[in-house]
Amino acid sequence: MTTVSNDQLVAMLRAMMRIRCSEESLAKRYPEGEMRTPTHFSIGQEAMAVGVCAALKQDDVIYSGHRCHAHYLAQGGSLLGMVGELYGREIGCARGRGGSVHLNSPEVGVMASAAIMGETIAVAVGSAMAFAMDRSPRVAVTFFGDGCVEEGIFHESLNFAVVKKLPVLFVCENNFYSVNSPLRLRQPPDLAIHTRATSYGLPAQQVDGNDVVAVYEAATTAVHHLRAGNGPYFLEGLTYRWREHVGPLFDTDQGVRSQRELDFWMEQCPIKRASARAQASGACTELDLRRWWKEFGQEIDAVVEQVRNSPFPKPENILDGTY
Amino acid sequence: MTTVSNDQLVAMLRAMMRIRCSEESLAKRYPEGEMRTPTHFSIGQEAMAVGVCAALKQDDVIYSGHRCHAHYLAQGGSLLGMVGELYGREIGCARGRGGSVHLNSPEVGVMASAAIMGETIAVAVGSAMAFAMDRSPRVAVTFFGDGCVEEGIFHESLNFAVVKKLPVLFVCENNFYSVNSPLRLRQPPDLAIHTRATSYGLPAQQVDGNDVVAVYEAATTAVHHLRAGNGPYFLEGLTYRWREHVGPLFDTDQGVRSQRELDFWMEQCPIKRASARAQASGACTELDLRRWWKEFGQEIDAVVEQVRNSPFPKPENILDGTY
Amino acid sequence: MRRLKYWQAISEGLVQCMEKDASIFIAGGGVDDPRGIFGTTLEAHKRFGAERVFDIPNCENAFTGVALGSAAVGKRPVVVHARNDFMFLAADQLINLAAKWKYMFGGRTSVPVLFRGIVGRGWGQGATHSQSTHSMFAHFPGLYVATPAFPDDAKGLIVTALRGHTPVILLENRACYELEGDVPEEMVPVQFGKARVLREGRDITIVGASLMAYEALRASDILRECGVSAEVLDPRSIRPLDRETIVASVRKTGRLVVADTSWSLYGFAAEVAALAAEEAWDYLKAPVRRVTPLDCPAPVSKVLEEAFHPSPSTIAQACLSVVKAEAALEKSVGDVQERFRGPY
Amino acid sequence: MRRLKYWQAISEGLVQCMEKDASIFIAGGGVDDPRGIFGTTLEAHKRFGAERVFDIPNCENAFTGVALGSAAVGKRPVVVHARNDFMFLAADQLINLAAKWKYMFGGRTSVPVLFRGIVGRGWGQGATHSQSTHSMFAHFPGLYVATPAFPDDAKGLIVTALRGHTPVILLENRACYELEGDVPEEMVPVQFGKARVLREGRDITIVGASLMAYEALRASDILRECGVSAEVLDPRSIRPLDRETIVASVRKTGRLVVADTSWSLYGFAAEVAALAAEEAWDYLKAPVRRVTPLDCPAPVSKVLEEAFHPSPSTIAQACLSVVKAEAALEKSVGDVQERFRGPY
Ligand SMILES: Cc1ncc(C[n+]2csc(CCOP(=O)(O)OP(=O)(O)O)c2C)c(N)n1
Ligand SMILES: Cc1ncc(C[n+]2csc(CCOP(=O)(O)OP(=O)(O)O)c2C)c(N)n1
Ligand SMILES: [Mg+2]
Ligand SMILES: [Mg+2]
Repeated sequence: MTTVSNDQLVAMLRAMMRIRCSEESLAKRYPEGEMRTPTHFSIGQEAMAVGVCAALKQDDVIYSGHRCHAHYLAQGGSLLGMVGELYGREIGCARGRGGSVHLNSPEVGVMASAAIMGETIAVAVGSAMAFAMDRSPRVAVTFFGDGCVEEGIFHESLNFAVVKKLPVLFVCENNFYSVNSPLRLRQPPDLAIHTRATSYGLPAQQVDGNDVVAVYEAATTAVHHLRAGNGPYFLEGLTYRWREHVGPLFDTDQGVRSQRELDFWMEQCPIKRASARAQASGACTELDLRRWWKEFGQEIDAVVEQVRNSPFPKPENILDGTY
Repeated sequence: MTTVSNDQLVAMLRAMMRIRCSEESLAKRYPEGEMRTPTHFSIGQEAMAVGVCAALKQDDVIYSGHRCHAHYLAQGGSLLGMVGELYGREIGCARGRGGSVHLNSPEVGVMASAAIMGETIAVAVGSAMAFAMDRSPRVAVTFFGDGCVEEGIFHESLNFAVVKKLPVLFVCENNFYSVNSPLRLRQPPDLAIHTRATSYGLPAQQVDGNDVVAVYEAATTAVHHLRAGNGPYFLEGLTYRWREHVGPLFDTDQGVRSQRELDFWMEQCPIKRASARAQASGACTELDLRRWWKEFGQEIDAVVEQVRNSPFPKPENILDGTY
Repeated sequence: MRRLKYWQAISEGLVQCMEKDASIFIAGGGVDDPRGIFGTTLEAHKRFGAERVFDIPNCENAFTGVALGSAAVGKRPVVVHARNDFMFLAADQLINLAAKWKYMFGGRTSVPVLFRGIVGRGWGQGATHSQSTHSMFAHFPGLYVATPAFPDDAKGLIVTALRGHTPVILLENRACYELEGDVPEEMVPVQFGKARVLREGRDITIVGASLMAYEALRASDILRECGVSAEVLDPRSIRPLDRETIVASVRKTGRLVVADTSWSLYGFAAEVAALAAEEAWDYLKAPVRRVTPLDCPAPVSKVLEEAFHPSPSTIAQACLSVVKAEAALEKSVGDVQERFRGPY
Repeated sequence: MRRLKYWQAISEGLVQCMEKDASIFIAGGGVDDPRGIFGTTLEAHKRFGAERVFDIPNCENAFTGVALGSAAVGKRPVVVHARNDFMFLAADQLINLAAKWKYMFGGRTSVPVLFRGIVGRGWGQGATHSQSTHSMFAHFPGLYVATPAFPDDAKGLIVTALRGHTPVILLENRACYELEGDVPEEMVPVQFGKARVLREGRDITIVGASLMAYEALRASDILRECGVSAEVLDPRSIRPLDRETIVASVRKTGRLVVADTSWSLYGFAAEVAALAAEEAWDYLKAPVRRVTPLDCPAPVSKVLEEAFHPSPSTIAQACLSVVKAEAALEKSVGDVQERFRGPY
């Protein structure tokens, strides 16, 4: 059934492991108080980022929201730039001005991530419009959460993209929560999110968001559709965030999300599943996995070390970049 | 097939005639330059206003947008208050502060009309929420155009109303234009507006918006649904405005709407159709009709006369009502 | 009198008002969650339940309209924005509808909604989570805009808002949340448009809005040590603005420094300086100075964030430069923020 | 030099820029319709067709984002709002994203979109169709905000905007549309942040923004008849604001009246008055005065509308009260609006 080669699978698995390993390491260090920026970890949701970005080319562009680490890294944003940003250093991808929620790396097509819900949905549509005007094969992707579907801008953006037939892929990471509000109290119950998109007449599909191969395949179909000039495409992936909404801790003791729910989803860990699949198909061994974890552990340690030794921005340059 | 009595039919027919007659008369006088307020005539669209309001009770509330004359009058707003407002007099329903687009008459449930697209969609939902909180049988209605469906607030409002199961009736008067922009260039082609609502899981229905009986029947069904506590309802009526978007003139010479299109719709005149039906069912005679036109003609003439003899607001009271 | 923290005073004000008036409800993202908006809605939720304290979907613009529409038929909503920056999404409903409702509908009806917005300063919250929007909203007639810095004012303004007929925007600075003050147990309303003289002085008037009222008070301590007697005013509401008290003070001291959490240009500091130019121009003994965030978006990195926001030291420094005291200020006073590490 | 009307100058500026730069496009409700935004987009539409001049659905907020996203990958959009009041719906994208983009993304990228908003004064357009939003937007660092009153400035500022790297909000007052002026045929850029001295004078400085620059000039005619020599300044852009030219003039004349189309509180008039308090306090011979719309929403009825807006007469009157000339102004000068009867 699967169309991915072993090489592709390994590449995606390694990408997810690298993201996970980096974020876990940062989460562990977060309480040290040196990363002074509200941080929304992607832990548990890596498959959406990696599966979609694997279907893209280097000159495509992606946009993200507040939970942007995985997207930024999956599309090739530098780990140094990200860690630098979290530590508020000049070496950060936003020179310490933006923080965890404003990761960007235009060199590799990570155009912008923004903390206000829904903003970058419209912005991605705009990049797609530019591509369409230039009759370029480039596509734009926007990653957003289930909570953003409630914002008016989501609908305005869908409508516009459909009317103008733009090459934009809407990727909704449905993790069932908006901060502490469960999805079923915020949207019509029993109506999957992707059906909202259908009413605009664009192809919309729900996918197992913790199965990186399924995500990749759906995204590949979607991107073909976009490049062929058939207009926008909508992808909803079901997934789950493991940590609290913002910050490094677990929150199952808070009375909102149950340990049982978390356990269920940890069982569905995208990395665990991809690892099993890769081992089963002979793409890698248990030993490889252990080696890679170590590799990424060393990488993030080295990067953190480098960042902590790098300078803060200079207060006298505070106005730089305003205009 | 029809459920309306002859009395009801006559009442609705007369209501439409009164609105038409008043507006035609105002349109004729408009070039005199005494009504200094941008005015969006409802001429041609009276059936939606009258059919829906006929299904309401006195303590229900309605909200409208910029094209609000018919709604205001159909729900029982005073003609004097409306004409007074157009002429900028203290006797106007908004004391000359609001103008043609801000008609209101809280005494009869015309809570507000507003010139910014989509605003009152959300506001009506809010009144419905208050009614639901009070376990009151009252309902709220919001009238808006096809253009408002593109605004994010429309979707936010639908979603909220469904999630909270509120007694609000969404009435979209689809006249196929937003100023000079045709619907097909603004929304996904081949997807009727009411299907957009279906994706939120609320009952949605399209109706012949120039057939006042059909509108009344659909509205009656809808209002029953609301009062039974079943949540919101969506009604789309197909209709057409005869005059230019704003102002008293015809605009078929402007290169946007064709004379043929207008002719087609004038043939579908809601008053003509209701008149024919009333005569056919013996509810009224040709002579009655002529008598009524005259009656309403005299009424509006008298009202205009009264208004023109009434005082302007006093400049020294200009701040009144700010707080 | 008991001492309460700012967030406790807000909570108490809400609860007491809700007890007295069944038409009041509280809504907004997270008002019913375990954190209860920094604790301010926890007690109300416990006491009045999900019917009167409820979460909403993410729809800032529509929900503003919803609140107005419920107020139009008799409810008294309290709408909470965990960050006041989200209110830009509701700017149309707030400015084009709420502010104008009473006037443009002829003065017969009003929509008394209380909009709470929290200024999320601290811990690198950055460009879109730590702005102060009060100056922007106060530009538009029809709204009341209040910026309480002290617990009793927060409570008292809430009491007034929930009895009045005007839509109110109440901006709370998160940095004030842990500050304590005397708060009357009863519901003592604080009038809109009445400034509070936090300290009397002779040499210079410092007007500080929101958190800067508190910081101005701390600056006046420093100034006292330098031999400068500062009069410190907190406008409490910036629309209506208590012109009289401000002008009287400036006429008395002949000097004015305005401190604010919103930007200088076209902001609160500009307005107060303008008052001096209009009503106290011939009393001025020195140039007016504004102490505000720098003219850039709020940066994240700690070193930049510190440089960005005004502090007691920068306020005192500005005052010294105005009174031309020779000694440059040696001591730097950290801001109230220093211990904040979340939750955000 | 040819004389062009304001709307013609805008049209010419757009067309010439589009000829030179294929990345420029114009979008907004009605830009391609027979009226072409009071004629300003007709020629561009004729010349460049539907690919580069196109209508959009009603989605102010999303389309602002669309424009930013196209700019991020190399386009130069011109977004038109037939009424600047509609921009409240786009406030989030404008203030939280456009204004902060360059800064919060580290300074490497920018989103140079030109947002045109028209202030729809005249014919009782009322509370939500005749506000001026420039003071509000100019409060926020990261945007440029321009308010041209004259045809050549309108054209020149457009030229600069479409060559620069900054998102620009250009507010055009509809009452200026039929005014004529000399306009260079070439593309002569007008710098942001450079005020224009419309008339030199000795006794008083009048600073007028947008339409009020024109009205201030007419006021100075009246004043001349009364023996008062007024210096008239038009800031042209209010962010950046040319502090130097304003301060120099106030220091010279010792008197200041500020006229504006936006409200007084926390508005342009406050900012300029504040400048005087900061930089010219010891030169002032009289109180500063602001002449602005009254502190209520814009009313509709003609008698109220006339009382609401500043006019040459009210500006002149304010100046006379400041210079303490005894003679009360007899002559009242109608505003430029008088002949307007639509189209709106
Ligand atoms: C317009 C706006 N409203 C509220 C917030 C506060 N907020 C930040 S993240 C968030 C929840 C987002 O939920 P979702 O889109 O599902 O993303 P997730 O956090 O689950 O990844 C909220 C309400 C915001 N940032 N922007
Ligand atoms: C938010 C907003 N954008 C634009 C406008 C300008 N405008 C006034 S009416 C209108 C068209 C409305 O179309 P529709 O909703 O279909 O109502 P109709 O005029 O056809 O009755 C537009 C674009 C506005 N008033 N508000
Ligand atoms: Mg979520
Ligand atoms: Mg329409």
